Amino acid sequence: MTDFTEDDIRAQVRAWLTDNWDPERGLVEWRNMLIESGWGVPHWPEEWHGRGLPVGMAPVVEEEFDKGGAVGVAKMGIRTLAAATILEHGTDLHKQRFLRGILTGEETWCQLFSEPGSGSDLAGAVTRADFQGGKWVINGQKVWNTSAHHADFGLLLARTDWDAVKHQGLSYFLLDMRQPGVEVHQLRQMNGHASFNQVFFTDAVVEPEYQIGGLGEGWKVATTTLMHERRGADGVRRYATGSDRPGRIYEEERAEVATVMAPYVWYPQRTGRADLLIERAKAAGRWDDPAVRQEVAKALTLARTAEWTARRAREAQQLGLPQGPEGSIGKLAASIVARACARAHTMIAGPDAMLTGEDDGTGGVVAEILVSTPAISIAGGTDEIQRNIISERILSMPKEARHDTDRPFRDVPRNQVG
Amino acid sequence: MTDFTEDDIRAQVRAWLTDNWDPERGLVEWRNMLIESGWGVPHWPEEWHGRGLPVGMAPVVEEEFDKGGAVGVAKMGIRTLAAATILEHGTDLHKQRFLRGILTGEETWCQLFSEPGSGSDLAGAVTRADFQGGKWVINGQKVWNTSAHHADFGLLLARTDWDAVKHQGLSYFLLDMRQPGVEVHQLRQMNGHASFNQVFFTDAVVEPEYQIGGLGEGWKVATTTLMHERRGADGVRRYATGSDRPGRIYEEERAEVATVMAPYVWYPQRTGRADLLIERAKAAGRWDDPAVRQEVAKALTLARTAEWTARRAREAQQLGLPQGPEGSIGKLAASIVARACARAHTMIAGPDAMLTGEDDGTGGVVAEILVSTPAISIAGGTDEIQRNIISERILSMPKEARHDTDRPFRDVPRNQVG
Amino acid sequence: MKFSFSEEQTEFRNMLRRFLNDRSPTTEVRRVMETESGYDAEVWRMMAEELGVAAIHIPEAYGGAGFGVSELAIAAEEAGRALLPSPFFGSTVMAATAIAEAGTDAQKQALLPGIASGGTIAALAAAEPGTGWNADAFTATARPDNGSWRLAGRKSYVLDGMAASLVVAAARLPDGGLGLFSLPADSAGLARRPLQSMDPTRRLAQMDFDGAPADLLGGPEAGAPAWARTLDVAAVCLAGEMVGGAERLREDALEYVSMRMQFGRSIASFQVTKHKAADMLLEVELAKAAAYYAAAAADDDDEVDQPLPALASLAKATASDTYMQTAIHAVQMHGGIGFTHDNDTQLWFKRAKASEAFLGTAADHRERMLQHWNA
Amino acid sequence: MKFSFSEEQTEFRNMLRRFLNDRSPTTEVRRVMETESGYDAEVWRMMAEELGVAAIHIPEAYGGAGFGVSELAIAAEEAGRALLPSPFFGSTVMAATAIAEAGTDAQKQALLPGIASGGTIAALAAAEPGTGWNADAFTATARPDNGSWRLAGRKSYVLDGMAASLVVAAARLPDGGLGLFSLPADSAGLARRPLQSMDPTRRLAQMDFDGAPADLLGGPEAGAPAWARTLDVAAVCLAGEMVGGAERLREDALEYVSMRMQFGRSIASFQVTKHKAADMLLEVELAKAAAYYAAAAADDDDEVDQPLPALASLAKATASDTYMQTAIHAVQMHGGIGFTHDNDTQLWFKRAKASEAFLGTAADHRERMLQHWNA
Repeated sequence: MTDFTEDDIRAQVRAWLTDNWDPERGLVEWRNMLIESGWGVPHWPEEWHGRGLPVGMAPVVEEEFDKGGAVGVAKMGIRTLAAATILEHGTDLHKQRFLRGILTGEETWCQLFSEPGSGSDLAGAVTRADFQGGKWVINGQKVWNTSAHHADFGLLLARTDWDAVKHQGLSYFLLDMRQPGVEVHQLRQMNGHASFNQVFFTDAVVEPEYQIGGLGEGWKVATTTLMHERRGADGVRRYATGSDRPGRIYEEERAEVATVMAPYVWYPQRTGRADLLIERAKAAGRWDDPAVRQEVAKALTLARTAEWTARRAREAQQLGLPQGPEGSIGKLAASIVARACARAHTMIAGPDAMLTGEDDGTGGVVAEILVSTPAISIAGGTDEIQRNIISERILSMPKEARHDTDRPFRDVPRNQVG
Repeated sequence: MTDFTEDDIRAQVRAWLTDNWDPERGLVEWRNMLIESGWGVPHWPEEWHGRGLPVGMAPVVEEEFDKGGAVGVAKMGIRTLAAATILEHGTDLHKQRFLRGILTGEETWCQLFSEPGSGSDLAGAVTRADFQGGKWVINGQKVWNTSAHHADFGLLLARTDWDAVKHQGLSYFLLDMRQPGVEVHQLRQMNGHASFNQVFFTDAVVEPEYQIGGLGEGWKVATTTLMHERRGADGVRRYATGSDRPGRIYEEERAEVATVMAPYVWYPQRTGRADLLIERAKAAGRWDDPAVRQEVAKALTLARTAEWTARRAREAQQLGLPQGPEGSIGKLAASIVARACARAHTMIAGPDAMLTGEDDGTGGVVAEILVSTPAISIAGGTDEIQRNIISERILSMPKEARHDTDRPFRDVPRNQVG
Repeated sequence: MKFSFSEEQTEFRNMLRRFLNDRSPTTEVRRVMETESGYDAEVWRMMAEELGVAAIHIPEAYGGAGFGVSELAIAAEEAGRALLPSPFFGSTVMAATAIAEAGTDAQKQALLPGIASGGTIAALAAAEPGTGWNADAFTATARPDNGSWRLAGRKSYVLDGMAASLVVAAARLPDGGLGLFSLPADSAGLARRPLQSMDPTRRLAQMDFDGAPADLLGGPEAGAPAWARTLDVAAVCLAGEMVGGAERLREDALEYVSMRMQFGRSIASFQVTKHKAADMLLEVELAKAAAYYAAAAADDDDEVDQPLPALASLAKATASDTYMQTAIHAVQMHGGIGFTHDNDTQLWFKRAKASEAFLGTAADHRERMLQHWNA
Repeated sequence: MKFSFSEEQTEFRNMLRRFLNDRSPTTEVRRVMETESGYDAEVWRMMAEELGVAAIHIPEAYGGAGFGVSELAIAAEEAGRALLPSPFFGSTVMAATAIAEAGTDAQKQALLPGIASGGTIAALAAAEPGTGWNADAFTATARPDNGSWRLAGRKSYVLDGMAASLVVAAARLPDGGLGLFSLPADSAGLARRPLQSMDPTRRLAQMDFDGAPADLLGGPEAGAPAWARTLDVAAVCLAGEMVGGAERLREDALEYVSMRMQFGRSIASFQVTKHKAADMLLEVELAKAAAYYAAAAADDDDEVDQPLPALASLAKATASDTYMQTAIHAVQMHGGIGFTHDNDTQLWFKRAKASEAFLGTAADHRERMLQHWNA
């Protein structure tokens, strides 16, 4: 199949779409057709719903879909991490059982890695999986699990060996969320949204065949998931809205988008919204205040320089040039941008910074900025973790001495969690 | 002697001064009289030039001296550290040989602790003292030695045992600086002044009787010196000028002051000179610039709050109240004040910030501020060391894990110094 | 000039702290902030009747305790530390000060004892939408009407405005001067509504005056200086409240990192955490020094080298910067959990955020500080 | 809009860096900065004749190489990295740009080839004492005199003003407009003296004009836009120079802490040092992005969403803040040794300090940025 040129592929997609695309089909019906044809995930193997095309062809196919407004397979949310992990490490049973439901969107997923006792230290998980009566019995607690409250399945990292050292005592499971031993609580944030959940396991069960990767190889499998998570971090925002065209399939897709995107609706605000500063300053009558102008200029400067830095990194990547440090500082820069914007917005708002909702003069947007920016320096790796990474990986400075990888995990000092 | 009341003491001092004080005496002649009478250091033991009065009486005596304009014993510079160290740890020989010369001012001292290879880590000294042919033979290099270029004697910390752990292999010596094996180079700073020296030892010699404290007890003795250094840190500025009265003794004292204070002439500048900001802003025509005013207000605020914090600490101490954290943050606060002032001065000076000497519009004062403020966050314990101290001693946070105190010093990784 | 607290002041502080630990722990704050009134009337009654908190600086002649701004600021500091939702700041600190500064003896006799007892809750309606507490920009007007006055205009950010039964309002006199007026909150021609406050522990209201009848406090010359002094006293007390909150945040964050392990070691053992904690201590101590100095100056400006407005604004500016910075650090030190609704850090974070703007931003106050500075 | 350098640009940069490593190491900088002229004439000759540095952006028609501001800024960046003392900035970046922007064809033919060859050193006398580069505040005047002009007034901070044989001066025309003039440096009526510069690697002069005869470059309308463009190009190149210096400081400080041990471990292993190094990297990368973007915009503003003055001022402001902050961190990371005259850090520190003020402070440029910003 790899002998086709890009033009051949485009022609084939167009032909197939001409024959098959119909916006009045049901979403699941259509996606099953995509799966049968292989056009939904053309870079996946032929035996698993794809066409075995090179990865570089997938955007080409997507472009042709976009041109005609054709809907693709379900791509948003944690399901992409599940698919990547299962494709790389799963058994045939896993692939058979899960891939189709992921692509049709009928089954949703969540990630069950972080724990209240660990946080930045994912490998410090203490949720336990004990093999009892021929099954894995899960007890413990996870946290920061986006979409867990409607997920059908979870990607679970749990400790199976307490005598092994930290990273070697973990195993990885595909867990059925719809069972009595699993309890999900939505976790409300200080900005009022609830993007995350806590998940409690009380003798929850995983059949042995739904362990993925070998016993004690959980961390290795998890790095696949995490690598895809990092790569996809930008993707979330790109798929932020469904098409507004008429048609049954679009309606169904919009409903899906609304569900998946719900946790992210405040993400624009947590960036600090540099884009609003000047218009807000003018509206508030503070655009002539030199002290305000200095703060606005500082915030705009940070926002723009961060953007240009990211574009430098992207262009270098596209040109195949060696990746410079500019590619690794975006996350940390985003924190600084957000804080500078929050400062400027506070100064601009003046007394209105005390208000929220309909009363803050912006329909609550500025108030939401002010209580959302603290998240950007924590979520997805704190500023401190970013600085560790930059100094160790980019600047080759010595790693922090470890006190938790040189002994059986049961002897590692750790938090007591209730 | 301790039964006298404060009023008795005052009367005694006044009577003695009435009988003896004469500004036309020579400085050394007068100080020898002070030593004989015990009024020069009334809180020192009677057998060592004092009167054995309680420490609290010393300021009372000093006040009476000040009222009549009477000159006291030599008190400035490193000699006070030498005196304190010798009084506490010295043998009778040490006291006999050195205390009088310290008090008359005829012999000056320097401190020989810091080394190019250690810096903040004083106990990491690698200057060696080897016992050869009945003498201690010194080889190595010291740095940051104020006044070493005119000192007669040095307080030397050197390593005598390389198999002991770090702090236990050091010994302390009273070294004659006027010998062939000692070479002193003045060290010029970025602000053009030369407040410090480097001292090189090549087979310099100390007779065994001039070791102070036991073998391997150098660090213990050094902590006495350091404690007095910390206590006296403010003292330097109080004695910054001699009296401008006429009289032979004042002339001689002024010459002494000029020599001892020479390393400190730029110290006011390194504080950032908050006191000059408003007058400078007015003179430069920038007092109406709102952005300048914000920076000036920030600098003034920091300077004043640091001052009030220090006064809170002093008042609590005077009242015998438990010392709060306000007593430990002054050094770090001074750094922040100085940097804020440097920022404001730069903004005020505008293009004149590029100039120095006669051309900067302030006779070089602002230029000297701008190239002196970096010293305040380094000298006398870097900001980083201050934050370690505050977090560990005041906030009781865990100490940094040590990698240098658990093995023979010869096995501790350290800098190679040429 | 004193740089320490007297034994009596320390005892007063300790008593308040014990009371608030006991009666207004964070669980209570969370319960109360969801109620309509936004404060616990019983706690307020006890604070007023048993601890005398509503009466601290009101002169004894008018039913008060006759203490100074220093004692008032101590109460504010403890209230800020506990995040106490109560009419203390709106009624005692702001409205009572305005009345005490502007009113005639008869007016003070009529109005202050009720406030001092805690039975009357008063609110000061001065700030206006967008322009805030800048008196030069006040546009609400007062016109004489048969020996009395009638007020017109909109006031906003009125602290404890919904809880109040007595309103003190600032309005422009026909000659352009500033008048302070009193009127019952249920007067005809006065409409009020609650504002949606970012900080649910401190309630704000908007008030619309449309010919509401009101009494002029003192004479036409009394308003401007009374307002200036009221703003100073309020700024000093707000500085106290903010340093109280900042210190609490600092202590709680330190306790959290000291308890938590990560990578097999205490989070408090990471050098970056230690240095952040040291910086937080430094900043809070500096802000405290300013707040205490300004409070002492408000009581006795003889030995002070700067006028009260300069010191009050200095204290407000530095305390609000410090409070916000401490809150940002505190959330960060807690990690993800610090961003949740259930973690208490967010409560103080929102108070810090709202306090940045309350009575004017730090930049506003730095400018005001310099305008009054003795160079 | 390009966000990367072409192979040719990278090769040009590498060639310059090799040359400067070889011919202008810090030992040479220290030697040269103590000399009267303040630069090494032989090094400058080689840079001009062999590397074409004096001619980079001068059009080929006038003896130049015809490259753009991007290439000019690359040279500035490498010069800043090496702390090269040379007339490059004063003569090629500033004076040549002014002539190229304002001059008639004949004037450009007469003046630019000499600058491009490196044989003529020119200086731009525009800034005035105290008010600096703000053209609205220029007070020096030009009066017509027999078909020519005579200049009067004081100019200051003239970069390479003592080394120059050719002076370009900005002066106010009788109608209040701005004129740019050229005259030989040894003209009667022009007195100059060296200023004591904080940064001994970059020499400044004061120039007093007292009826000095001068040629008006272009017509009376040419001066204002030419000055504006010159200031933009100079700001862009200064931003380049500053990020070059900041990156060098950052790298040297990192190398220093990586080599040094304290308390039995590498200083680079302390978390606080690591995080400071990460922040320094971040800041320098952001400033570089601004400098590069502004340089690209100076060559081709078609795909840029902001006008050049906004971007040039943004780049100058952020680069000068970053350079100073990096210098402060670099001294601190060296500890006491970083404060000594013998340690090289101080050389860059002084350049950073002087660059904060050169062409206007960061605050001035932030204000200018917003005045030109497309919102």
